[in-house]
Amino acid sequence: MTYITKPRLHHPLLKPNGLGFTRRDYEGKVSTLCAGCGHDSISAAIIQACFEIDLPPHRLAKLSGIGCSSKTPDYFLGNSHGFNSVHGRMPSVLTGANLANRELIYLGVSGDGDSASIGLGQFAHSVRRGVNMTYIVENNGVYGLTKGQFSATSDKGSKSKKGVTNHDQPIDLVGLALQLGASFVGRSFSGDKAQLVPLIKAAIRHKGAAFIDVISPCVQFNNHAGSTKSFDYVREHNAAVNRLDVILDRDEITVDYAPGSVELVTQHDGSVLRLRKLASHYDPTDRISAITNLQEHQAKGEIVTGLLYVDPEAQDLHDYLDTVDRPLNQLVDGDLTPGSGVLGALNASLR
Amino acid sequence: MTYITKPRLHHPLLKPNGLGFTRRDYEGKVSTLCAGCGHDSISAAIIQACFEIDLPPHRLAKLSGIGCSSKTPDYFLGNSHGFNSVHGRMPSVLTGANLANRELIYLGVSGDGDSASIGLGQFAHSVRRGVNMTYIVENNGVYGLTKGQFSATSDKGSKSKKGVTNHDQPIDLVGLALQLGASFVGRSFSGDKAQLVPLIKAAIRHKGAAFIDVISPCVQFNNHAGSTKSFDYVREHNAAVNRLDVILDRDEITVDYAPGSVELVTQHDGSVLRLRKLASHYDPTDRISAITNLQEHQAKGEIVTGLLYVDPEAQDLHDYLDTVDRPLNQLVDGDLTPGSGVLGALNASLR
Amino acid sequence: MTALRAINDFVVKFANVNGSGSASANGMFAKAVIRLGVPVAARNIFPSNIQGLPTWYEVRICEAGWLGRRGGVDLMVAMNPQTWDADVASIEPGGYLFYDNTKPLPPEKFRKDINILGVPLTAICNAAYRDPRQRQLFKNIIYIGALSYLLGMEVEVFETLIREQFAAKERLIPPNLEALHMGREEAAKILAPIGLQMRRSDKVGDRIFVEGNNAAALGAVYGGATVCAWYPITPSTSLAEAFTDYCEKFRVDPVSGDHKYAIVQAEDEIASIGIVVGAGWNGARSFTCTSGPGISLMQEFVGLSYFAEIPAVIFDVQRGGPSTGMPTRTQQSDILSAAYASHGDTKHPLLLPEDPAECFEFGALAFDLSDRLQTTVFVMLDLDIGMNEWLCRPFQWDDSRRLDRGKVMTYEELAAGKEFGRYLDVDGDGIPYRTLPGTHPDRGGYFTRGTSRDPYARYSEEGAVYVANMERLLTKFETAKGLIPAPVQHKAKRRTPYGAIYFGSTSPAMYESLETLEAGGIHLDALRLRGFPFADEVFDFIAAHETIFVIEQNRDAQMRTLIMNEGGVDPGKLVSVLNYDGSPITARFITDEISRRARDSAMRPVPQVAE
Amino acid sequence: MTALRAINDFVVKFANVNGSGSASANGMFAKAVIRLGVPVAARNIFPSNIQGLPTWYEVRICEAGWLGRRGGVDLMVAMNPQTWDADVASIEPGGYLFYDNTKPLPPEKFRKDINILGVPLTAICNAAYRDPRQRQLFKNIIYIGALSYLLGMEVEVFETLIREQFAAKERLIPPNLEALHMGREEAAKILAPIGLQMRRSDKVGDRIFVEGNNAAALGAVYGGATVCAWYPITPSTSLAEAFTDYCEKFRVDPVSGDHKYAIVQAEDEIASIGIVVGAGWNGARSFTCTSGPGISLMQEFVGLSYFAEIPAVIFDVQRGGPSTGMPTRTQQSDILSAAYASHGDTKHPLLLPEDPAECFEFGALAFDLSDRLQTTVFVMLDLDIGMNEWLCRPFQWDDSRRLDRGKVMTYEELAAGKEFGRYLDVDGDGIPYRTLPGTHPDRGGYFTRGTSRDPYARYSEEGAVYVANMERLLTKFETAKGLIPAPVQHKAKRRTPYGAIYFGSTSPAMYESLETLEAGGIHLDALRLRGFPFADEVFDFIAAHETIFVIEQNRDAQMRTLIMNEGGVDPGKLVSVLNYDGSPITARFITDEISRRARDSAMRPVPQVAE
Ligand SMILES: Cc1ncc(C[n+]2csc(CCOP(=O)(O)OP(=O)(O)O)c2C)c(N)n1
Ligand SMILES: Cc1ncc(C[n+]2csc(CCOP(=O)(O)OP(=O)(O)O)c2C)c(N)n1
Ligand code: SF4
Ligand code: SF4
Ligand SMILES: [Mg+2]
Ligand SMILES: [Mg+2]
Repeated sequence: MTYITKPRLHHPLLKPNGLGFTRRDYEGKVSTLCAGCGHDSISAAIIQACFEIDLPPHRLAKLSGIGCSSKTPDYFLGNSHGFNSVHGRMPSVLTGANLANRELIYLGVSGDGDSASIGLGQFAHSVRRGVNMTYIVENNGVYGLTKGQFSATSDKGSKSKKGVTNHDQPIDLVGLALQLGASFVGRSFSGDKAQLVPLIKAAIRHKGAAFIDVISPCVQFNNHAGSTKSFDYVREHNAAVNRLDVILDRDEITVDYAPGSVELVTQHDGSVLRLRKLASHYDPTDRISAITNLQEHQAKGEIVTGLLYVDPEAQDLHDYLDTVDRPLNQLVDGDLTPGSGVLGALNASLR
Repeated sequence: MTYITKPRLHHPLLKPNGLGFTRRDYEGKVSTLCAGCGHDSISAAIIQACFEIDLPPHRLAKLSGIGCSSKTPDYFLGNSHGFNSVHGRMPSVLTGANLANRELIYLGVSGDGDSASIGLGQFAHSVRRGVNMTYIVENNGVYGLTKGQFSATSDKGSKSKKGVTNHDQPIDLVGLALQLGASFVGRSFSGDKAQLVPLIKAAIRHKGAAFIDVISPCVQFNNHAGSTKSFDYVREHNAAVNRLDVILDRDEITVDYAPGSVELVTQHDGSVLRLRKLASHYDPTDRISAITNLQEHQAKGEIVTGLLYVDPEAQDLHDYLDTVDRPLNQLVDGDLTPGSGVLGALNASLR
Repeated sequence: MTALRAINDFVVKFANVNGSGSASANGMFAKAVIRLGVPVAARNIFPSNIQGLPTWYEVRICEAGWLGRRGGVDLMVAMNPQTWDADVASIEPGGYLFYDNTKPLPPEKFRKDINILGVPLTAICNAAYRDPRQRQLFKNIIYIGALSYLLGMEVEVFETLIREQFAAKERLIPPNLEALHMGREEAAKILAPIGLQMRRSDKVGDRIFVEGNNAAALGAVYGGATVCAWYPITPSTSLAEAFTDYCEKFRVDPVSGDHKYAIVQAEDEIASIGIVVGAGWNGARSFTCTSGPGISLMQEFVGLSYFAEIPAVIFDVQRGGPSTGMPTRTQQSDILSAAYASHGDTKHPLLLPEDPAECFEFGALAFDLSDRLQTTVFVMLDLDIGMNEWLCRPFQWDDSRRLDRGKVMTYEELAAGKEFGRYLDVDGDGIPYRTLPGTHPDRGGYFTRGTSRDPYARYSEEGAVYVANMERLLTKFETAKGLIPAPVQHKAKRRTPYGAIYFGSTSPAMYESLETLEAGGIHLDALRLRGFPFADEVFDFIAAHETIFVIEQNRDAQMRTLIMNEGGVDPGKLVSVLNYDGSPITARFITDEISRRARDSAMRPVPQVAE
Repeated sequence: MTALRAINDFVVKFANVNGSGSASANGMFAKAVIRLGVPVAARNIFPSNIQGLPTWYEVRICEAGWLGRRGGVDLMVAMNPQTWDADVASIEPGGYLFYDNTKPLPPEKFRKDINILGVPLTAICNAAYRDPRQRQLFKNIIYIGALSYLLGMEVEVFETLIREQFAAKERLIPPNLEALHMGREEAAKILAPIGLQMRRSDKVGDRIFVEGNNAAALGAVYGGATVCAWYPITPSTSLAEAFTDYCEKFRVDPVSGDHKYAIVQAEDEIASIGIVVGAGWNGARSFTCTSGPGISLMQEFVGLSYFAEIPAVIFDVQRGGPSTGMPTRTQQSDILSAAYASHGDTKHPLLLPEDPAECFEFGALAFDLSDRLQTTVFVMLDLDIGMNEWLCRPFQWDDSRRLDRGKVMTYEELAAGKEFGRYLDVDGDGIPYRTLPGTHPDRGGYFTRGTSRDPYARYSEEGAVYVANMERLLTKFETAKGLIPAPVQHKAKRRTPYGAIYFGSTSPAMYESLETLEAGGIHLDALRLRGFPFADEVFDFIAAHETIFVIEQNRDAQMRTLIMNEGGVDPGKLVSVLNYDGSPITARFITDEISRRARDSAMRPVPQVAE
C-alpha cells in the first residue's frame, strides 16, 4: 500500500495556494493500490496540478469506470464528488454529468482496458462530441485488477508476464483521439511528473475534449522485460516533442523568447501554454502533421510524448446544443413547466 | 422496390463462369429496399464480383447487423448461408463463424450506423485481430431503416433532410481501419461499379481483414442538397487514387507496363492486383502515407477512393492462434475428447 | 345479396403500399370522423421497411365510443395489388370493396357476397396530372373524396382539414381541394351512397386525438426533464422526436435563443442510459426512450442505478419480441425484463399508462418518482398506444403543482452541520439524502460506486454492511408502493366471485368486453393496474375473488408472474388470457376467451344479494 | 481456562495480507490434511484488490466429512495487524491464537479466554534471510512448519508436498524444506502441541481436491468445445485460464503443434457472446464464461440465440450483485436474469452443479444439450464452487460416450432430397433441423435472423406465423425437461410432511444440516435441483409435502420464483431460507432457520407409520 499522503512525497505541505488551500486539501483516501503502481504517481500529479491552478476542489467532479486506475479518484480530491461507474462506460456517464451542470470541471479517469477494450466506442463518441472534459487514461497495457491479461493497448509482439506473445494490433488512443477531433491531445508517463503536471493543468483549463494518455506501468503484472509498458522500456523509448508550462494569465509573461524555440498558445480562458520545442518544427496546432509524426515514430518503436495537439479555439458540446448558461440542474419549475396556459391551444390542435 | 434480377440490369445472364455458374446463380431474393437505393447497386456489384472470380456460392457466408444495408445479404447469393444478427454486432458474430470454419469465405455487410455508431468497438476489434474477412460498410451517413437520423459518419456541418445541422466530428472508418492495422483498405461509391467490383474481388481474395467503405446514398433520407453523402456530392468530390484490375493468376499477365504508371501487387493466394495510378506517386503499400494522404484530402473536403492500402503478406487470426487446417466444426470425438486414459494421472495430481 | 347497413358504427380498412404517401390522407379521414362528433379508433399496421411493402390503416367508427380494435372489416379500401386476395377475403359478408377499376380485373378476383365499388382512380389521375409523384399523392386525396361521398360525410369537414393541414404551404390548398372534389364528383357519377353512413353526432366532447409517444414526450417536458439521451429504435423514436419538437416550442428562451434542455442522440442504448445516469447523478432530470432490444442492453446500468440509487427514467415502448422479433408490431412483453432488470437482486418501479392521456400524466410523474425514490422508473408504453393516434381526454396541468425533487441536501443544510450519510436511512422510509456535486466546499462530498459500501458511502466488503443496505432497498421499495398510482377498480353490476386484471393498451378492448360479457350474463369486477410495485388494493382485490382473469399481451403471462411473486398469490386463482400475435388485443378475443372458460368452468352469474 | 480439545475436527483460519504469498503455503496446509486421510473444506475470503488488503483462508478439518462452512474459528493464525482485533474476537472460547510475537503487543490486544501461541516469526526470518522478498515468502512456510508441530501433523507429508510443488524449480526445494523444519524446531523450543490434534485417517478415499472453475473447464474440453471467447471478470477468469491450460495439454497436435481449439480474449462480454453465437451458428461448440455484469450485457444475444435457435454455452460464475456489488463474494443471484434472459418472452435451460465433480460433468453435458436444443445453456456456478478447491469424487469419463451433435442435416441427406425447413417441427419435439454453412451447393442454404420468419426461414410479419413459432419454442422447452439432469432426492428416515429444496454450492451445508435437524427430531425430505426446466419430479415432490423450505443464496428467493411460476405452485407452501451476505451458507444457519420456523409453526416429527 502506498500512502499518497506520506508527507515526504510532497513538501511544503502547508504552503497555501491562491485560494488558501494547502496541497492536503486536494488529497483523498489512502491508496489501496500496489506499492509502486504508476497510477499512484498520476494521482499525485492530479493533486499537484489542481493545487497549482487554484482549483476549488468541490468544483471538480471525478468520474471513472472499473479497474485499478478507475479506483484512483477515491485517492485524490477527497472533497469532490466522485463516481466510480461501470466498466468501460465512464465517457457516457461523464457526458450526462456535464450536460446537467456545465459550470463544473469534469475529470474522467480510466484504464486502457476500460477505454480501449470494452469502452472504445464510448471513448470515441465522447471525444467526437466535444464534451468539455479532461480524459486521462492510465495506460499500463494490461488488465491490472483482473490480474494481468493483455489489454487492447498492448503492443503487437509484447510479452505477458507468463511469456505469452500478443498478436493483436495495438490501439493507440492518442492516434484515435487525433482522428476523432479531440481538441487537446497529450501523452505522458507516470514517471515524469515534470511533464505530466503541466499537461493536466493545461487540459483542465482547456475548453473541449482534452485527452491525455499516461503510460503508467503495472509493477505487479506488466513491468518485466518484454513488456513495452515497463518503466525501463518507456524511459528508453520516450520521444518528447515539447516541454510545457502553463501560465494562468497573459500578463505574467514578461520575457520574449528566441523565435522558433518557444511557442505560445493562448487558450479560450486566457491561460497561456508556453511550449519549448524539443523536436524541431513540431507544431502542436497542426492536426495532420501531429498524426503523421505520431505514425512515423510509432513505426520506429518510439513513444511520442508531450502536448501533441491543441486547438485553442475549440467549442464544446454545450455550444453545439445552445444550452443556457445556467446549469440545467438549477433550472426551476418556472423554467421547465410550460403550465396549463398553453394547453388550450395545444389540445385544440389535436382535435 | 427494385428487382436485382431485372434481366436488363446485367447481360448476358446466361453466359456461365469458370465453374459453370451463371450470374443468376449468384442472385438472391427480390430486394425490398427503396427504388434507387445505393445499397442495391452494391448487392449487384457483389453478385458481379463473386461471379467473376468463379466463387462457389455456398462457400461464402454472409453476415450482417441490422439496418437497410444489413438486410441486403438476403438479396444476393441466395444459396449461401446468411446471418442477419443484431445491431452493431456483426463483427463478433463473423469472428466466431470464421473461427468455426476457416475454409469458408466471410463477407460482412454493415451500415454506417451499424458499424460507426453502436458497432464501432466491434468494428475496431475485429479489424485489429486480423479476422480473415471482407467487411463492407454501405455508408449513407444516416440511419435509413429508422428514418433518417444522423449517423456517426455524417460530416460536421452537413444538413439533415429536415434542415438540422450536424455538429459532431465524423468518424471516418477508412482512417480508423488504416490505424487499426487492416491489411486491405478501400473506399468506393455505389454509383461506380467499375471501381467497386474489382475492389470486392480483390478483398475476397485477400487474406486478412479487408475493409471497404462504400458511399451509398440513401435516396429516401440523405440525397438532398446539404448532404455530403448524396449522389451529386460524391460525384463532385470523388478523388480516386487508382484504378484496379484483379488478375486471378500471374500467368495471365502478358504485357509489361510503362514504369510508374502501373503497380502490380501479388496477394497471398497468387491473385495479382494491377493498379493504374490516378494520383501520381500514390503507393498503396505504404500505410503511413495512405493515412496522411487521406487526412489531407479530407481537409479539402475530397473523398479519397480506390484501393488505399494493401499488405499482401498479411497474416490472419488463425495464423496467430495456430489453429489446425481442418475446420474446428469438423473435428470429431477423437480429436476433441482426451478420454478416460489421461484422467488417472490428472486425478492423482489433484490429491 | 344483403348489403351491410350501419350508421356511425363500422370498420373501414385502407390497404396501401408503404411510402406511397397514403398515411396523411388516411389520417385526414379519421380526423373527419372526429370532427363529425363520432368517436374513432384508428390503427396503422406497417412493415419494418421504408418503401414498397404493404401497410394497412384500420379505422373503427363507433358512436358507442369503443376504442379497441373490433376485428373484421366492413369497407375495404384496396389500394395494394400485392395484398388484394387477403384483403378481399377479410371483408365481412355483405361488406364493401372499394378499389381502382382503371385496369379491369378477372371476376375470380372478387367475391359474390360483398358489394363492389370500383372507381377509375388511376385514369382520373393520369387525366388530371402529368408528374408521377403528383399522380400518386393526389390519388390518395381523390379516394378520400370518393369515400366522403359514399359514406355521406360533410365535404366541408374535409375542406377545413385540408386548409388546416396546408396552412403553412398555402399553395397546396387549392389543388388538394380540387382533388377532393374530383373524387366526390367522379364517385357520384358512377356510384350511389352505400349502406354504411355517417351522421353528425356529439360523442367526442373535448377529447383529443394524439399518439402516446407524443403525449409522453409532452409529459417529460412538464415533468421538468432537461436531458434526453436516446438511440433510434421503432417504436420509440417518435417519442424523442416529439420531445425535441416540444422543447423547441416551450423551452427556448425567446430573447437569447438559449435552450433549457439538452438532447443527445447517443451512439447506442448503453451510452443513452449512461448519459441519463450521469445527468441524474448530477441533479438533472433525464430520460431515454427505447424498446425491447434497448432494455436488454441497458440492464447493467439499470442495476447500477438501483444499487447506487441514481434517478433515471426509461420509456419502454414495447414491440414484438424476443430478439428483433416483430419491430412494427405491439406487445406487452418486457414486463419482467424491466421490473427485475439486471443481474443480482433488483426491483424497479413501473408505470402502466392506458392511453395517451395517462402517457402525459405518468410521463411527468415518472420524474418526480425517480427523484423521490432515487432509482430508475420505467414507463411502459407499447407500439399500439405509442404510435397510433388515440382519442382521449385532453391534456391538463395543475399550475399549483410543484416538481418534487426528492431528498437533496442543500448548501444551507450542510453548512448548518446537518448530518449527511449518503446511504443513511434517517427517515425510516429507506430513502437516504443525496447531495449534488459542487454544492459545498468541504461537506457532503462523497464517492458513488456500484460496489458495496457503508451508510457513509465508504467502501466496505463487510457482509453485514451489504445486507443492511440491501434490506434498506427493500424498505424503499415498500415506500414506493404508496407513491405509485393506485389501481382503478370497475365494479360489476352484481356481486361476483370473478375478477379481471388488466393494464396498458388493453383497456379499451377490456371495457367493451366487460359490457358484452355482462350482457351475456357474465359479471366480472375489473381492476386496472397502473404501476408496480403493487399497492395492497391489488392483493385485496385478488383475495376478494375466487378466480381472476389476467389479461396480457405476451406469451408467458409476465404480469401474472409479477403478481404471484410479489404478493404470494396462489397461481391457481390467476387465469391467463393472452394475446401476443402482434396486433392489438380485441374485445372479441377477450370476450370469447372468458366466455369459453366460463362455459368450461360452469361459471355462473351469482344471484344478486342485498349488500 | 479450558482449552479446546479435538482430533480431526476443528477450524483453522489464516488471516493474511493480500499479495504476501501466503496463498500457496496455506494451500499446502489444507492439502497436508487431505494426505493424512482427513476430509477438508477450505475457503478463501479475499478482497477486490491486488495487494495490501486483508485476506483469510478458512480450513475446516472434519473427519465426519462435512464440507460446508462450519462457522467459528478454533485456531486463528493471525498474520495481519490490520484485522487483528476482529480476528482475535472471532476465536471460540478456549480456542487458540497463533501469532508473530517478534514485537511485543500490549495485553489488552489479547483475550483471557483463549490460548496464546506466540512464535517470533519475523525475528526468525530476519536472522535467516537477507532479501526482504525471501523473508516474506519463507515466513509463510515457517509458520506452516510451526503449525505442523503444534497440531501433531507428520512432517513427511509436508516434505513430499514441497518436493512435488517445486518439482519444476528443483533449486527451491532445499530452502523450503529448511524453512519448514526451522518453523517446527523453533515452535518445539518454546511451545507444546495443543489440544487440537490430527491423526492419520482414511476418510478421503479417492477424492480429489479441485476448483469448480478448473473442473468446468475440463468438462468443456471433454464436451468438445473448440471455441472459447471470454472477457476477464472475477470470479470466472480462472475458468477460461484453466481451459487454456487444458487445451495446451490435451488439444495440441504433438507433431504439427496445431491447436484443435481457438481461444479469443474478446474486447468485452457482448463480443464474447457474439463470437460464441457466430461459432455455434457455424457448427463449432463454443462457450463463454462470465459473472453477473456479463450476464446483464449478454441479454440481447441470448435472446437472439433463443429466437434464431443457435447453440451456445455460458458458464455464469455468480458473485455478489447487483451492479459491481461484491466481486469477490459468493451468491446465487443471477437465477432469474439467466433463466429469463432478454426482453420479450424467453426461457433458457440452466444446469446447477453442486460441486466440482458436477462442474466437470455438466460442463461437458452443456454442449450436448445446447446442440440438441439449439439454444443457450447456462451452467450456474458461483464463487464458492468456482474459486475454492473442493474435495469431490474424481473425474470420470465413459469412453463409449459420443458427443451428441443434435439435428444437423448432412450433405447426403440434402443430396437425397430430404425436406429441409430450418424452423419446421418434423419430429413433434419442437426441435427443427439445421444445416451448416457450406454443406451443399444448392440445398439447405437459409437466412438466419432474429426477426419473425416462417418454418422455411422466409421473412414474415404474419401474426399466425409468429405465434406458431413461439408455441413451437414452448414445445421445445417441454422436450428440454426430459434432457436436463433429474433432481436428486434424499429421503428422511421417517415419513414427513416437510421438504427442502436446494441446489448448487448449498449442498454440503445442507447435508450436514439435514443430519443435525434429524438428530433434533426434525425430519425433512430433501430435493436437490440439478437443472431448469424442472422435471415433473420437482412438482411431484412439492405436491407430496405440506411445507417446503427453499434454501437459496440470494435476497429475493429467485429459485422459488422460478418454481412457482413454472409449476403453478402455491407460494404459501414454499418457505424461503435465504443467506446472501456473500459468505457461503453454513449448516448452522440452515439448521437455525429451519428449527426456528419449526418451533414457530409447531412443526413436529410425524410418528412413524408402516408404509
Ligand atoms: C462488465 C464488466 N466486465 C468485466 C469486469 C471485470 N474487470 C474489472 S477491472 C477490468 C479491467 C481493468 O483494466 P484497466 O481498465 O486497464 O484498469 P487497470 O486495472 O489496468 O488499471 C475488468 C475486465 C467488470 N468489472 N465489469
Ligand atoms: C439494439 C438496437 N438498437 C436500435 C435498433 C434500431 N435500428 C435498426 S436499424 C438502425 C440503424 C441502421 O442504420 P445503418 O446501419 O446506417 O443502416 P441503413 O439503414 O442506413 O442502411 C437502428 C438504430 C435495433 N434494431 N437494435
Ligand atoms: S495490479 Fe498493477 S495496476 Fe493494479 S494496483 Fe497493482 S500495480 Fe497498479
Ligand atoms: S431508406 Fe434509404 S437506405 Fe433504406 S432502403 Fe430506402 S433509400 Fe435505401
Ligand atoms: Mg490497464
Ligand atoms: Mg446508414
